Amino acid sequence: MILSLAIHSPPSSQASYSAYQFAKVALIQGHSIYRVFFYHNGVYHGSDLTCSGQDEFDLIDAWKQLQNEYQLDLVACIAAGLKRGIIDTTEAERYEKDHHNLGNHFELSGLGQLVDATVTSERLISFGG
Amino acid sequence: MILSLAIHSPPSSQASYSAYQFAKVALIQGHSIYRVFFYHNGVYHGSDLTCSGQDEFDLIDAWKQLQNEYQLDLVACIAAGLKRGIIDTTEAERYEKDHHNLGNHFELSGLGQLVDATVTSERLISFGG
Amino acid sequence: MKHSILHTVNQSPFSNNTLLQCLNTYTDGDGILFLENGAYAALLSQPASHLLENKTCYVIEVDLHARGLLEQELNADIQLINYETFVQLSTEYDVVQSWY
Amino acid sequence: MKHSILHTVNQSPFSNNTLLQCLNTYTDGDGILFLENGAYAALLSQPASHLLENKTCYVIEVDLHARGLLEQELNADIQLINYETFVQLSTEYDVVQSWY
Amino acid sequence: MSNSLSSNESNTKKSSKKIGIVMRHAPYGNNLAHEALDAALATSIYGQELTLIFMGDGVFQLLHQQESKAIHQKNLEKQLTALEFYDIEKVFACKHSLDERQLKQNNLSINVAAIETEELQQLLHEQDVLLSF
Amino acid sequence: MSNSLSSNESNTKKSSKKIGIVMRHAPYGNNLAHEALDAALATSIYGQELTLIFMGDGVFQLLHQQESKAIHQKNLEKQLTALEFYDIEKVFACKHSLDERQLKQNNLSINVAAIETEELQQLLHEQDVLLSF
Repeated sequence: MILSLAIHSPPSSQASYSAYQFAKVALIQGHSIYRVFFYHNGVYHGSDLTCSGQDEFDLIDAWKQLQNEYQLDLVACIAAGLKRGIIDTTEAERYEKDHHNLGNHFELSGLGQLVDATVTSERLISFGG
Repeated sequence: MILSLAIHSPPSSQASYSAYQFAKVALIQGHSIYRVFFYHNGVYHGSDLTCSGQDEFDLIDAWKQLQNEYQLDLVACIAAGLKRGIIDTTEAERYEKDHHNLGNHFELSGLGQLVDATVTSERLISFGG
Repeated sequence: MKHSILHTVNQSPFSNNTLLQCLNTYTDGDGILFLENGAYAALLSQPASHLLENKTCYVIEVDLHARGLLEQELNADIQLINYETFVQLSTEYDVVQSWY
Repeated sequence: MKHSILHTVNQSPFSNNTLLQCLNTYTDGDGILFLENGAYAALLSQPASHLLENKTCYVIEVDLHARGLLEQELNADIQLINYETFVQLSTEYDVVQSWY
Repeated sequence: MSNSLSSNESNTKKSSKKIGIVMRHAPYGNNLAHEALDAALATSIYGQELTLIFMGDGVFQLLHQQESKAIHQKNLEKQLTALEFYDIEKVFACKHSLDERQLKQNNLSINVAAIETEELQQLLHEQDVLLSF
Repeated sequence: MSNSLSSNESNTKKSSKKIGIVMRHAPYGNNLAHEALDAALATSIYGQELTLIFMGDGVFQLLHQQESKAIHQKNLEKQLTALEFYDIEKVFACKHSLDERQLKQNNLSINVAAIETEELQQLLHEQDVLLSF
């Protein structure tokens, strides 16, 4: 089946972990994931600057690996991202910031991507809290 | 009176706005603020990459101005920060990241700074949610 | 036109009314899946336990396990499932509504 | 040794039991300050309204204003205050406990 | 659970999806309500059949005379009234939630249909997809 | 409200502060409980007089046999049992909260004193400062 996920929770919330597990298991089962849309505090997933301890599960890195393996479309809402300091090189230039932090495996885009995912997928599953 | 604040909420939470208003009014009233300690999702305040719209209140910038005016001690917990991708140049080097995002007006430090603030201040006020 | 809904609930029923709101919209053919702090809803002691009778309920087993709940008295009407079944249920029900 | 506590509550009493927990620890001489979504506690219609009788309660006025609550029926026992008074109260009470 | 084959077929007809957005959280405590309404506007701009459903503390979003400037936040009321310009007319509120909070129709900033629990159940179960905020 | 002058005097004696940490949230839903216990350890390492108070869903943190590896999270139970090594002995739980959840002393991973509401009130009001998590 064609699935999409909407993630509204920050990486430190267990809801974000559930979303990742859901995605991973769905892919292993042979479902396809059309898009994962990160919104609200979920956009914090887009940061490439997280540094996890050796003994800790690295959720950001786990998504990166899943993206590599399945060419996932990971999209963070650009408006929600700008507000929370999740920016790519283009936005860094536009807002005259010396740095950016969006991971290469992520993309910033508008809410149209959420709407498109909602319409195109057979199921949309939201994770928040 | 000597006050300290502990902020556990992300900038998008109104609790963070309340904390800022509290700090500003306290300073205007002549109280001194020994330290503002950012913990849990509060460490997201430390990012220098937030880009607010013209018509939006910029909480990060407001703290920066308050810091400038009163030489506030704004400290983000280093462990909570690393986990959430809030890092300074030192940590960026240590973890081999090409970028950092901690604002100049902020400092990363350990939980000892929270304990010290708790002991040294006459009141500690927590903001979370 | 009537679709079946898989409701997911991730809040503790001891501290807020998310589950009660969900139950208000439940109709026959729906299912409720408890996950994360929603796992506390599987405790027999939780205030809305009696409202789960005759409803189709699931709970993610690792969420019970992580919280030390497997040793506690659980509501026997709730089925323990894994993430594989969570995914499967999402495709079997027509729509997923998340209560968080 | 007994200190007075200023309790701050920022959760809606319609959706969770944060206020009830706070009230459980309230003793004479304490105060309760409602702010942010806690402002909904100032509504007369809120479930714990009757429990606020004979207790010292405050609410941040701009939080009522922002939420359109000034037009609604409010609990007359709750004092409307500004941030200046919030700071002042924090220094007048011995300890601040935040319920969030 | 319905027959998954027929459900598949109906779901792949792109343009005919009924999208329901459920709003359950009080405004201003965080900006979930704002971002949910942004999502609602986007859904409508892209020409989808949208239904907005307010319940629980979410009905507080509908209150009129919100003076959010006082706390330096964007006014939700403005966002709500903008919905009408985008022809979002299917706006419903849980009557039980309104009553519980003693909110009356003339306290609200926009026209909503207050619906009983049974209607609410029916409405939710008619949607092809639900976005929850 | 007590006399603010005498309160000032007692509060400036640095080393004698009674610090209470209040834990009210269920574990694992987010990492507030973990970070709160980190703060508790730090407080104790720096030699402060610490009292830990569990109440509401916070008492769930005390449950034994937490197998948090199953969800790739650090075990809170280990953090809790570490408290004993740092001589944190003043650990209290709200009896009402435990009873409501039907949790018994032998279900808990560490020794805590279950206290009635009146004792809880007294304990909170004895602290010079409260950290809330």
